[in-house]
Amino acid sequence: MNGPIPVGRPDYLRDGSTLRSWLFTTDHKRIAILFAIAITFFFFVGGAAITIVRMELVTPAGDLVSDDTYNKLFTIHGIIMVWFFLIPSIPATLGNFLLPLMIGAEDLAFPRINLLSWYLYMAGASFTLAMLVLGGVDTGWTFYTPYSTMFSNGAVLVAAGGVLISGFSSILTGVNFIATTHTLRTPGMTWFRLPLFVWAMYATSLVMVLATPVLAMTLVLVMAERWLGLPFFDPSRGGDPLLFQHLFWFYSHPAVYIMILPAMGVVSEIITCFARRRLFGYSFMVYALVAIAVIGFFVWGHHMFVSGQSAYANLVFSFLSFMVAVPSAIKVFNWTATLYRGSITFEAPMLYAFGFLGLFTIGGLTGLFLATVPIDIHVTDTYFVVAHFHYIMVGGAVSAYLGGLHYWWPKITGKRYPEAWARFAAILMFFGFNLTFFPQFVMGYLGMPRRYHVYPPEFQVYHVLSSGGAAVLGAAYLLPLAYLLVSLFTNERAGPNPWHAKGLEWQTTSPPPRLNFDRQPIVPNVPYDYHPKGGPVEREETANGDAA
Amino acid sequence: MSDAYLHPPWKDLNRQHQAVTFGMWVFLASEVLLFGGLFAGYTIYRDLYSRGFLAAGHQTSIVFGTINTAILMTSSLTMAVAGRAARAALLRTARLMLMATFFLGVLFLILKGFEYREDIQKGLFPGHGFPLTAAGAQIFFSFYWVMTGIHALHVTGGLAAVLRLIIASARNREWLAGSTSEEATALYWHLVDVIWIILYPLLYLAGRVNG
Amino acid sequence: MVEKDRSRSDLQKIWLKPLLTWTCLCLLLTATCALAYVPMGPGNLPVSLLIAAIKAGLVGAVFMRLAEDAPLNRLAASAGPIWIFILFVLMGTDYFTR
Amino acid sequence: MTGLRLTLPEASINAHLVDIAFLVICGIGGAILLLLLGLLLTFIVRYRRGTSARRGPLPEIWSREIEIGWTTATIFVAIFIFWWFVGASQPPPHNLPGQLEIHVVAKQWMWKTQHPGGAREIDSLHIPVGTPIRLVMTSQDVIHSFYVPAFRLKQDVLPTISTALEFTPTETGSFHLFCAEFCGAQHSRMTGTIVVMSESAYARWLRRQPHGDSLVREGENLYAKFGCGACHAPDSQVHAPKLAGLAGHPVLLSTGAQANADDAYLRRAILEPRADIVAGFSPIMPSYGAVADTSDVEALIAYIKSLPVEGKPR
Ligand code: HEA
Ligand code: HEA
Ligand code: HEC
Ligand code: CUA
Ligand SMILES: [Cu+2]
Repeated sequence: MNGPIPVGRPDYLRDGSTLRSWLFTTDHKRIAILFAIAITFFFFVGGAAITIVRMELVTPAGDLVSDDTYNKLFTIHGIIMVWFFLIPSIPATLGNFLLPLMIGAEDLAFPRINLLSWYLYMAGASFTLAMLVLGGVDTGWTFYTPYSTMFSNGAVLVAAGGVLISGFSSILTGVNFIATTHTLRTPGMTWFRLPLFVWAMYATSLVMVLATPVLAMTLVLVMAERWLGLPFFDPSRGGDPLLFQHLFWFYSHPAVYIMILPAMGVVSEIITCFARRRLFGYSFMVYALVAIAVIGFFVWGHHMFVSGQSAYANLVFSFLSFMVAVPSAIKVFNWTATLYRGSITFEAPMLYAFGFLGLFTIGGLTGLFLATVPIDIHVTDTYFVVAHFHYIMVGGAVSAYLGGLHYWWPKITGKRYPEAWARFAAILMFFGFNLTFFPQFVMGYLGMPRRYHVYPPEFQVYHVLSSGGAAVLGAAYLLPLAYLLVSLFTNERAGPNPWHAKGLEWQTTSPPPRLNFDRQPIVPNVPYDYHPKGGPVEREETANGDAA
Repeated sequence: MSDAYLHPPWKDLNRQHQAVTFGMWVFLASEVLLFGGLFAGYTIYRDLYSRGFLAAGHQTSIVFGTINTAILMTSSLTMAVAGRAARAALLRTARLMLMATFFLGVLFLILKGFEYREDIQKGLFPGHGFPLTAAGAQIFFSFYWVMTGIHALHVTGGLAAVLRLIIASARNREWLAGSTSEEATALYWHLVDVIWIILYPLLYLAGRVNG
Repeated sequence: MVEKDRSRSDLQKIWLKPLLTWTCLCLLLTATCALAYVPMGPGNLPVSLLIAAIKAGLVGAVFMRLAEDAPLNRLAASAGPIWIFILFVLMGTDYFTR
Repeated sequence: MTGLRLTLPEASINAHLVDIAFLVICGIGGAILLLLLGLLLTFIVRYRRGTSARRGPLPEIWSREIEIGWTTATIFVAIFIFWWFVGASQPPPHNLPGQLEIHVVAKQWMWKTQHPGGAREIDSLHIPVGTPIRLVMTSQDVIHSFYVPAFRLKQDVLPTISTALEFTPTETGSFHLFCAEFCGAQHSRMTGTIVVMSESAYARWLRRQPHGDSLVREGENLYAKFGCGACHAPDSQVHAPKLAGLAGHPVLLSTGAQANADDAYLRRAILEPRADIVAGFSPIMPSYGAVADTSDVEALIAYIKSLPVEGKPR
């Protein structure tokens, strides 16, 4: 659709096949693939850890693993899933791959720093693997002091070191994305023509750059206290028991938006494409993204309602938490309104996007319960919280990641994935997910504390349901792994634009060449310029018209 | 000739220059927040243990601290002049000033090393046998070590970047005039100076009055 | 020696402003060091911090050329302090009302 | 207690308030969720590819109005929920008459409780129904959290800082006590039972307890054991401040600052005497951090607080 491919021009996948050409590449697309391989590996490591946890929890007694092992398992699960899977997931893979394509650039602003990001991530990852070999760590992903600094017997230093290093990977990715978005937009790609995915990456990067260093320093202090014996947090030497929590959550609440903003970007792309509709309220969607990123910094104290924080601070943080929900609400309403008068089809990416909508909304609304101080006092540190964040992070963010992966799979690999299998997996995932995590809301409200290796028998029914769901969910995650890998070896070529979608990334070949575009892409004057009536024939026409 | 400075994916030197300085500024924002956590902790404890902090602050070496502040400020001056000279194509001055910067940075680290030795001789590393008993004194010195330690790491990083400029400009005299690395390095170096300027009153000026 | 041929104004251009700034910085350093020995009770800390802020501002405005820089860079430069301010204010809501 | 649990007893005044708040928010959230899902389904069915529903662009102004409409509506709902729960959840009453003050010390991995009369328990707590209770809690090691689901109450228990929990039980029975903050290997076994009894049963139970020294008496013994009187007794040769009548009163420090002799101050005075030096005295008092454990210090404090102000006995 965009003129013939120059003869003998390889796509980025064939542009060199030595290991060296991969490990020393500065091509953002190849770095994205490197990241994708690494995070997929870690997703399954984190999943394997929690698989054992869910098996243990089938019975109230602690009969499968010892208490210490149990604690290490959920800690490893949390650390890996948060820092080595979900935070880099969409930004470092889809973001890395698509950001330059979507703005019509040849690469990110600092390609070598991009490669450095990957090496930093891998260095952090090796620390994490070393931590596993050294016997794991049992502090919870939150590293609360003084337990982590003075009491734990786990490999806290190595674990914290790994997280610290991977943090610098995030920071550099963030800097790179921000600079790229500001300086490498192709002529005509004005700020308000950017796809929402780019905006989401931009907002995410802001949070990465401004929040991550605080975590880094906090971990340095934890390590200094544990290793060198410098008193920073240790109450027995005058430390304030809550200081660590303030510093940790100053990062970790914004970090949850690092995890969800990219997902919101992906979903905006998918919904517009499969509803064949312009995005409803584009500018509001943009403002909402930036508002979430900024207001997200004001609410961290809602993790500390029972910590001994002052009652006044509780009220302030509670109020601000309600405020941060408003831009999220705007987004949910706009996605729904985008469907209005659309021409909707139900390919797998769209199914994932619907899943995201429902599950994110439930997760977000339960966030409002938690933001309500008296309710949180009851349900904090129970499975209610566990359910809340899995609804958003697994039901929301992971669904969006998988949706995005399917949506851009043809672009990334040049191959089509098996649609029927993909739809089946998406639906299976939705059911498995709800079966796993809905019972956790109920048992959480009934008082089942989290991080419990043994528990009173009256909660067993819920735990059994949840473990059953986890098995379904695990199977549903193995499916895409299998069929996507298989699809790599089929000969079903995807063509440049299998979805007849509108972003610039679809104006180049699949897979794209090393420098992304054979000829300057043409920027339409509005993003998501789908024909108002939808329908495949008209789409083909407008596309040709554009190219001419 | 300006192509020599262009790195992919850039096609225009001006644009590349803009991106590099802007990127560096964004990175510096991140660096500032790295120290932000330390400042916050320091503030909380200083409020809680004001007496201990003053007593401990009295023990740091005002002489080393002040001389080092002056040195770092002067290195900032030489760095700033280097940049201006490079842009005015006064390449010899630029190189000389870079070397001066490097020299001052190394001097800073050497003095810091002597100061550390003195601190350790005085037993000022928190732990058993710490000489000060006032509550919070050990916490003050924990901050002292981590703040100055992390800052020294930054100085070392900055020195490496300056050294790189010196070497590259030795190979090719013209290089400094159009390179974008010079400006990025300078920004980083100045930030290291700014951080020290803030650390100075926190660590060295506390408790000078009644000790 | 290319530089000898340059007009003096060129040399002035590169030296004058930085040198002036450096002089101010040195004066401020002397001042803050001296003031630290003047008993002001709780006043010592704010005074020294104010001077530090002025010094940091000078380095930023002149050495880092923020005064003449693109607004975008100035915005990026202000992000750090602004976010530290957020950290302080909201931590304060807890610490100063406990 | 096996099998399926569907409801949780409401065993305190607070529990009822929390349940109401929960239901109200469930109602609001559920309504929003249903509205959204309803719209979603309607659109999916009506506008799936191939239906003859009307399509075509929407007028720009239209969407602006809608946007502003639902943004304000959301802000309004959010503020309403906030305002409502702030109003509905009164702060727990302070120092009610007849309030029972019980000391709780948490350590890896047990709960130690002590009644005003001196009776001590481990991993359980007996309390009379209908009586306002105040728990004063500290930890000897890491952070724990005192959680009684039936009361819908939870409070972290911190080392060195004491936190309090106030409630009035309204139902008799046995209820779970959980540690809700991760505290190490046996976090999940750091559980106990709260037994709420009728007042008479509680009195009977209390009488049956071994004659545990009361906190004050225990403090008195420790005071003698540690030799505090050597310096602090009114007739001592050592120049040390009098402790009678000290608690709750302002103290002038050598820095010129003023401190209030609350529990935290007294605790610091015993554990880190050099943190605050009383004006006119020299810092000769040794630290007792190494010999007195958390409950000893609590006892000493209780004893100091019980000392009568000179001239007017309490
Ligand atoms: C991606 C991750 C993610 C996201 C996006 C969120 C989003 C939110 N979270 Fe969540 N949260 C976590 C991950 C996340 N959280 C994690 C990991 C923890 C536990 C950490 C730990 O302790 O281990 C946690 C814990 C947590 C707590 C502390 C619980 C506790 O430990 O006691 C609180 C309390 O306020 C909270 C609140 C919120 C709120 C208000 C939002 C809001 O942003 C949600 C906004 C969205 C909506 C509200 C839905 C859409 C809106 C509508 C459909 C319109 C209707 C809305 C209104 C009327 C306002 N979260
Ligand atoms: C991105 C984040 C993320 C993701 C994707 C997940 C995914 C899942 N999580 Fe996790 N979870 C967290 C983040 C996440 N979690 C965090 C932050 C915590 C808090 C930790 C803490 O308290 O410190 C937590 C805690 C947590 C708990 C609470 C533990 C406790 O408090 O005691 C539970 C319990 O059910 C749980 C369950 C699950 C399940 C069933 C999945 C499923 O979605 C996983 C499905 C995937 C699989 C099942 C893998 C499939 C692969 C295989 C089956 C292959 C197995 C291979 C071998 C065995 C060789 N999680
Ligand atoms: C060696 C003498 C000595 C002994 C023994 C001693 N104290 Fe003290 N104590 C002092 C002196 C002197 C001060 C005043 C200076 C200061 O604040 O440290 C003081 C101050 C105090 C204060 C603060 C009083 C105020 O007016 O603010 C308390 C409370 C206290 N001691 C309790 C104890 C207790 C309890 C013990 C025993 C466990 C004890 N002391 C043992 C000498 C002693
Ligand atoms: Cu004690 Cu958990
Ligand atoms: Cu949060």
